[in-house]
Amino acid sequence: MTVDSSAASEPRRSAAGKAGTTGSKTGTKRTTRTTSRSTTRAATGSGTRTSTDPELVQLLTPEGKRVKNAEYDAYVAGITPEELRGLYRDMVLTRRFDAEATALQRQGELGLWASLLGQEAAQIGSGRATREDDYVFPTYREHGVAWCRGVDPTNLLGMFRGVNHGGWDPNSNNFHLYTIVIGSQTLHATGYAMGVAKDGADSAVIAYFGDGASSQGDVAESFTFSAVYNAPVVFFCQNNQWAISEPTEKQTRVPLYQRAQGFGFPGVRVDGNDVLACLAVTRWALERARSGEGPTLVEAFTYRMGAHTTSDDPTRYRGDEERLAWEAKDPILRLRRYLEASNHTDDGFFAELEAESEALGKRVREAVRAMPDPDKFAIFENVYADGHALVDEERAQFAAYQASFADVEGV
Amino acid sequence: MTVDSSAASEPRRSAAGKAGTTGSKTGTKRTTRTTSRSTTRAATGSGTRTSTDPELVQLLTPEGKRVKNAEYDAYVAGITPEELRGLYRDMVLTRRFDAEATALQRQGELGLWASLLGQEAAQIGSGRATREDDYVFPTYREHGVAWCRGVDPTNLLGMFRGVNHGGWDPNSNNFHLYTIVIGSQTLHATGYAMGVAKDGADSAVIAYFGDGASSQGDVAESFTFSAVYNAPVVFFCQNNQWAISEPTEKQTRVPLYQRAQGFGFPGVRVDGNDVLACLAVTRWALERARSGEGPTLVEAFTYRMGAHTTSDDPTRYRGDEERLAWEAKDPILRLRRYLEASNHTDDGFFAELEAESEALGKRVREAVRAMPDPDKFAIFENVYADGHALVDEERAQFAAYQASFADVEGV
Amino acid sequence: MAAEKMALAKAINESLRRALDSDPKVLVMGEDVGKLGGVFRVTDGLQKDFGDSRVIDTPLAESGIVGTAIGLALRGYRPVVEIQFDGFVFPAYDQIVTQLAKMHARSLGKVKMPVVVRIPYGGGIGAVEHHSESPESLFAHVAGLKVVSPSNASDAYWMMQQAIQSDDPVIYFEPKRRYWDKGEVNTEAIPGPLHKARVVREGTDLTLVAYGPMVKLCQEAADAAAEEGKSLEVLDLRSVSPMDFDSIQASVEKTRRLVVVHEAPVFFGSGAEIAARITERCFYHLEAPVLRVGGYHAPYPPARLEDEYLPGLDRVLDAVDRALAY
Amino acid sequence: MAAEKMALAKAINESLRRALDSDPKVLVMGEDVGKLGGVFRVTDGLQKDFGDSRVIDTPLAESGIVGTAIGLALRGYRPVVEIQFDGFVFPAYDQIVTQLAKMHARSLGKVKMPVVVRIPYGGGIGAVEHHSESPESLFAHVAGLKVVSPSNASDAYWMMQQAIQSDDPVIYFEPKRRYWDKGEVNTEAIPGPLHKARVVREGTDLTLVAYGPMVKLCQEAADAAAEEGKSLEVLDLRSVSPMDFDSIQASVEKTRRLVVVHEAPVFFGSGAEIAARITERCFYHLEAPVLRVGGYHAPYPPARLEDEYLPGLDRVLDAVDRALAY
Ligand SMILES: Cc1ncc(C[n+]2csc(CCOP(=O)(O)OP(=O)(O)O)c2C)c(N)n1
Ligand SMILES: Cc1ncc(C[n+]2csc(CCOP(=O)(O)OP(=O)(O)O)c2C)c(N)n1
Ligand SMILES: [Mg+2]
Ligand SMILES: [Mg+2]
Repeated sequence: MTVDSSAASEPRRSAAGKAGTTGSKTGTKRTTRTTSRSTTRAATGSGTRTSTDPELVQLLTPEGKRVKNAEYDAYVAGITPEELRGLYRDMVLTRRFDAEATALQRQGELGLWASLLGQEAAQIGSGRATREDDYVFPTYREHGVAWCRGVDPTNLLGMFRGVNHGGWDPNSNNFHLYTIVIGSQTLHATGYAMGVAKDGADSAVIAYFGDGASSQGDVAESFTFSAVYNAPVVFFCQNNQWAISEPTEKQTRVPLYQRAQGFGFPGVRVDGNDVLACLAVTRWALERARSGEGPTLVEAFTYRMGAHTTSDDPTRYRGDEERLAWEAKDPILRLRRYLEASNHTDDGFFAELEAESEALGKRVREAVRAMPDPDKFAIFENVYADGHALVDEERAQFAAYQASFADVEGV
Repeated sequence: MTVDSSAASEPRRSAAGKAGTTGSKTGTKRTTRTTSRSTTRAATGSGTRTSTDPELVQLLTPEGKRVKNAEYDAYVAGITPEELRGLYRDMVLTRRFDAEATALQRQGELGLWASLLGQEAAQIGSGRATREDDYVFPTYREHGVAWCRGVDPTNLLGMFRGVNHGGWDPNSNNFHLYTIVIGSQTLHATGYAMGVAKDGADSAVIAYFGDGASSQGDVAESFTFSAVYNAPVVFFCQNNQWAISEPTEKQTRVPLYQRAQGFGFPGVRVDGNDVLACLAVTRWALERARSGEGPTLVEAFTYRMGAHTTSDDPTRYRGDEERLAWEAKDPILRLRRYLEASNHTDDGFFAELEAESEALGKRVREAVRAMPDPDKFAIFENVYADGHALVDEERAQFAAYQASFADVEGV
Repeated sequence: MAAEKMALAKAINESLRRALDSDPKVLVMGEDVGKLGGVFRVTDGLQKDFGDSRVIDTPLAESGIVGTAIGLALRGYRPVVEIQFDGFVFPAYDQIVTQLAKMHARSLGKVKMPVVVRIPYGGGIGAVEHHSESPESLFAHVAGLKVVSPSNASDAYWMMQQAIQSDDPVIYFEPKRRYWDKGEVNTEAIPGPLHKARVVREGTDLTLVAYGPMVKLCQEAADAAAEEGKSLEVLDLRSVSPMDFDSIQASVEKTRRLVVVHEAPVFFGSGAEIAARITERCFYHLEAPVLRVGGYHAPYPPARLEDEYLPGLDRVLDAVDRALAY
Repeated sequence: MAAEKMALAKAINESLRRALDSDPKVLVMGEDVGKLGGVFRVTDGLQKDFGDSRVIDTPLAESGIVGTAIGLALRGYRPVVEIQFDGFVFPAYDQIVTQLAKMHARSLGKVKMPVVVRIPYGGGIGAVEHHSESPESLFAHVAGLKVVSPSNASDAYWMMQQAIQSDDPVIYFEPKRRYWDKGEVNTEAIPGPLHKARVVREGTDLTLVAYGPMVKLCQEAADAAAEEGKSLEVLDLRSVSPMDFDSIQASVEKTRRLVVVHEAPVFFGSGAEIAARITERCFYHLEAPVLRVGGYHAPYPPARLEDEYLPGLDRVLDAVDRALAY
């Protein structure tokens, strides 16, 4: 039994292939619809958020009932039970990995961890929509997307352990390094997408960011550049309701997906706890990018179930009720209910997954504990690609200084 | 006969007073309308600008015919012939001042000049909509707005002559210094407006910026802040079709006024060469701000008739036809036709204005030529409000160094 | 309760509280400064007591935070803005150096910019990237800004009071790894002017100059050196711009040797300016070149390497020995 | 046509043309660089010849320009971006110091950032605010960036070739007031490595160090001093990061006196780093402290005052006299 993420990559490719064959021009109509209601809101002039959420794309209800959606059903029409089980497995293993990392932080093995708990559907659904040649620009919380891209999860832990600032080769899996400074990567994604277009390739690019990030000037500039150059990029905003202690109302007074329209491309809100809907909507958006229709904004409406990071104490700024309400919409439970009701699974599947889960946890634990501290001289490595006289000088001084201790110890 | 701008300030106050009494809630409906059509455009996914302009608010046709507008007529309903003549006078004198400054640059009296030629209606219309207690944040081209605010036009010339970086007290006329770095002032305006709201005042703030500036992250952030805090600010974008050599398509693929909606406040496009429409729409927007309805974006659709600045050579990037087409929509000619058709003027008015114009030109010429170079020690003045030891030290060294020449000369 | 022992972070909290209390124009703004009380709890309880129109959770946009603070200052407010971590100040850098720093001069003195920018800075807390930088040079080079950094609770309290009272923009660098260090704070007696250095410890053989987090290290180094019979004078600079060169000069004229210690990279760091100026002022007094101990010309490394990157006791003592060997 | 006399701006234009021609991955991006050919005509004719997908007029957003250039570099392109004037680089500062500079190290060398950021800089052209600044210190302090500035047409040509070929981000400061100065450019012979200083004029009594626009001034100063019988050596640094300290040291060991000249403010400027390091390296050789001539700690003044603010012949000679008087 394999417990690395590459085992999960099969459904991704085949599914994406199918999506590519379905129509892609339906977006035009939808945007019109979703934004027309926003207009009313926008024009009220009120700074407060109303409690009713605007319509979002949902294919699975919280109870696990499959609901029809005329516009997006096509994007998951051919999905097989095996693929559905694959999505379930991805979410379960991702959550398990995440829990393990949180535990490792508590044990002092990691300095920090940013949990994705609650956001599995948004990440697995969108991640599985990507094609191998697509390029992903994550924030610092996209462990589920990394999983879909085949990045070994233990690689994600290096920066949180403090042994590096990013432990994987972005080009091996077309999964860029985590970006901590909020919003910056949306411009990198846009530039990358401009390059894709220049190359005449039909790959797409997807940039992840948060509700908080939506306020950064860089994100707006990436909207402008991508629209002006019609770059094949999908902006995937996980609105998990919180930016550390700040609720989304501190960033915007209208639903975030509406932001796109004023830049000249469509925005859509999807139920971020519905993995099927996330898969469908992201496939649609990526398809638009591929076929030359330019950027799209997808707002995945979800919830950060845990703390912002292990350093955070959410009890200081939010109540339990909110969390409880969202627990009822749990992404994993929802798909499980659907799978069970559809008889797509049996007890063996769940038992095997549980074992796989345990094995993954164990592998992660062992890998982290075995992760060595970097060599001291790593400080001076890779500062430049072509070298720099001062770095050489300082490295030499450092070596001499280190050697002076060796001398002392040698005495 | 006075030739300073304060003489023109009377119509402003009285007119604004009237506007304040008309209804202010009509904006909601309009935005809905203007943005719903934008949606269609936005969703086409095309990166190219269509040649048909979206509907804009117009009260005077290029031929000077007054056309009805159900939503905005109310804002200029009570306007008197005298006030109309005032607007005309403002535009003529502003254009004259501007031409004089351009000439002075050619003569070497100024290092640079940024001409407003063609944008008189946008500036006078919006400027005259402001109330004395409102606060204005200009770019570097708002000579017409400065005029409306009562800033002595000769004060504007200091920075273009190179004797200072801003020659007026912003608080004397609630007219901030020119801001050269594109877009920055929109945040200052937003912060100022947040302060107005905190103070419980019913003043409003207006921030000017260009079509090019709309791409800057700071402008987007000012939209976010103003929306979230519901700040009483009007964003007045003069879309003069060009950002130096770049046409507006290089900044956006949909009309700029639509940008606002995604941030949760209304945007409207007004004929920027129609002074009456600019007055009405800006009054409406300022009224919204005053009455707690938050920010508004006004896009004044106009044209930069001249070069970007005296350093620029527009023949390198645009043809004459475009200019000729816009000349037919000249803001001054348009109002003159209307005034004449309405019998609001006689030959005496024009003759007197011509004389006033001449006198203004003369005064500006003389003032500039008499403008002394700053004292050398001005370098060290006002770097800090509370002083700084290093500045004191360098000033003293500079003084000693200067004195050493005096010694030599003294010998 | 004139004098009380409190942690450095708490001293800043108390100082902000006092400012909010005594001047209705003082505002506190930033990400998570309100309900959460800041990720380091420096603004803990302030929103509860002064309301959310005085203690303001802002959108997540640093340029917007500083840009709107400028506008609020133009309206007569005195905003104290927080940048959550050192590495996140750069989105606001344009507004700080182009607008905040220059507005007073641009207006020929007509408008004032009483804005304090609080930046928790420096390393030593085992954090991830962008959470441990020391960018003070990048602000000190810019005319129009004042740059200060307290090293202890009392200074943290009083320098904040003075920064808020200043009509100039002050970049207030908080030594985050010292947030929990306790010290006596006398809330009634102003210790002295904001930009004056303080002799922390007298000595005769060599002067150690530092500010912020490195002052404590230099004190420890002086202790260690004393055991070897070397008498080090320790100067807490407190202010990076303006810099109290007179006090450094006075010390160096006595000790004739100078070592500067800061976390920021040495190349184009504060040590360069100090070395250049003090060498000019004390050319005939110096028995050794001014030596600098600081970060390397490399991005701040991952946490497991920061002890190698940061100046530590041994590196300071090594520089002391080298200076004394001349 | 191996060697040809051309203006410095034209030399950059030719160099960009050659790069665009020889490497399809090279792009030119910026505001007005396309149809207009740049406000200084440095990119004149390039869009016409290489098309608007190679020579790209961008939206007016500096952070976006650098941020998308980073993305293009990740895709394998080699963007040369223009910042229209020195004072407008700050909106891009975050992307430059936080992303562009650090991406190579962050990825443990897996991705390269071959991006050139062209910045016309410095004063002396009678411009309005923000058009005359010299912010090189603010980039040199940041590890991961290389910072260069040519002083003449030949260097402008070749250093641009080398900057584009470099796999590291290079901040390429163009001395805008020298754009129209003509010089011989041999397009076939590389004069030497990008980061090596060049002795412009040999001398024995004192070394003048400069780069970019101030090299010419230092040559004039050396001429004037020669008439008074003083022999000055003039060194063109060419590169601010890395800095060729070896060449400075070699010169100072000979002349024993050093004056550094730059337009940027002295406080925390290049001169500080040079003074600190050379004093350390040449402590027993120096007969006088390293003196610095540069801008004052004040915003760049209005044009009518810039001659007082900028280092001029007299101020350089005054410093030379002071150094020689020790
Ligand atoms: C420019 C910048 N400012 C501040 C921070 C500190 N910070 C880290 S995460 C975060 C909140 C981000 O919220 P959001 O974008 O909603 O993403 P989420 O953490 O909810 O996934 C903040 C303020 C940062 N990383 N970068
Ligand atoms: C941040 C910044 N980048 C570049 C410039 C150089 N610049 C001055 S004006 C201008 C064009 C501005 O166009 P727009 O906003 O449309 O205003 P307009 O000049 O047309 O009134 C540019 C690029 C600048 N002043 N600031
Ligand atoms: Mg969030
Ligand atoms: Mg324009």
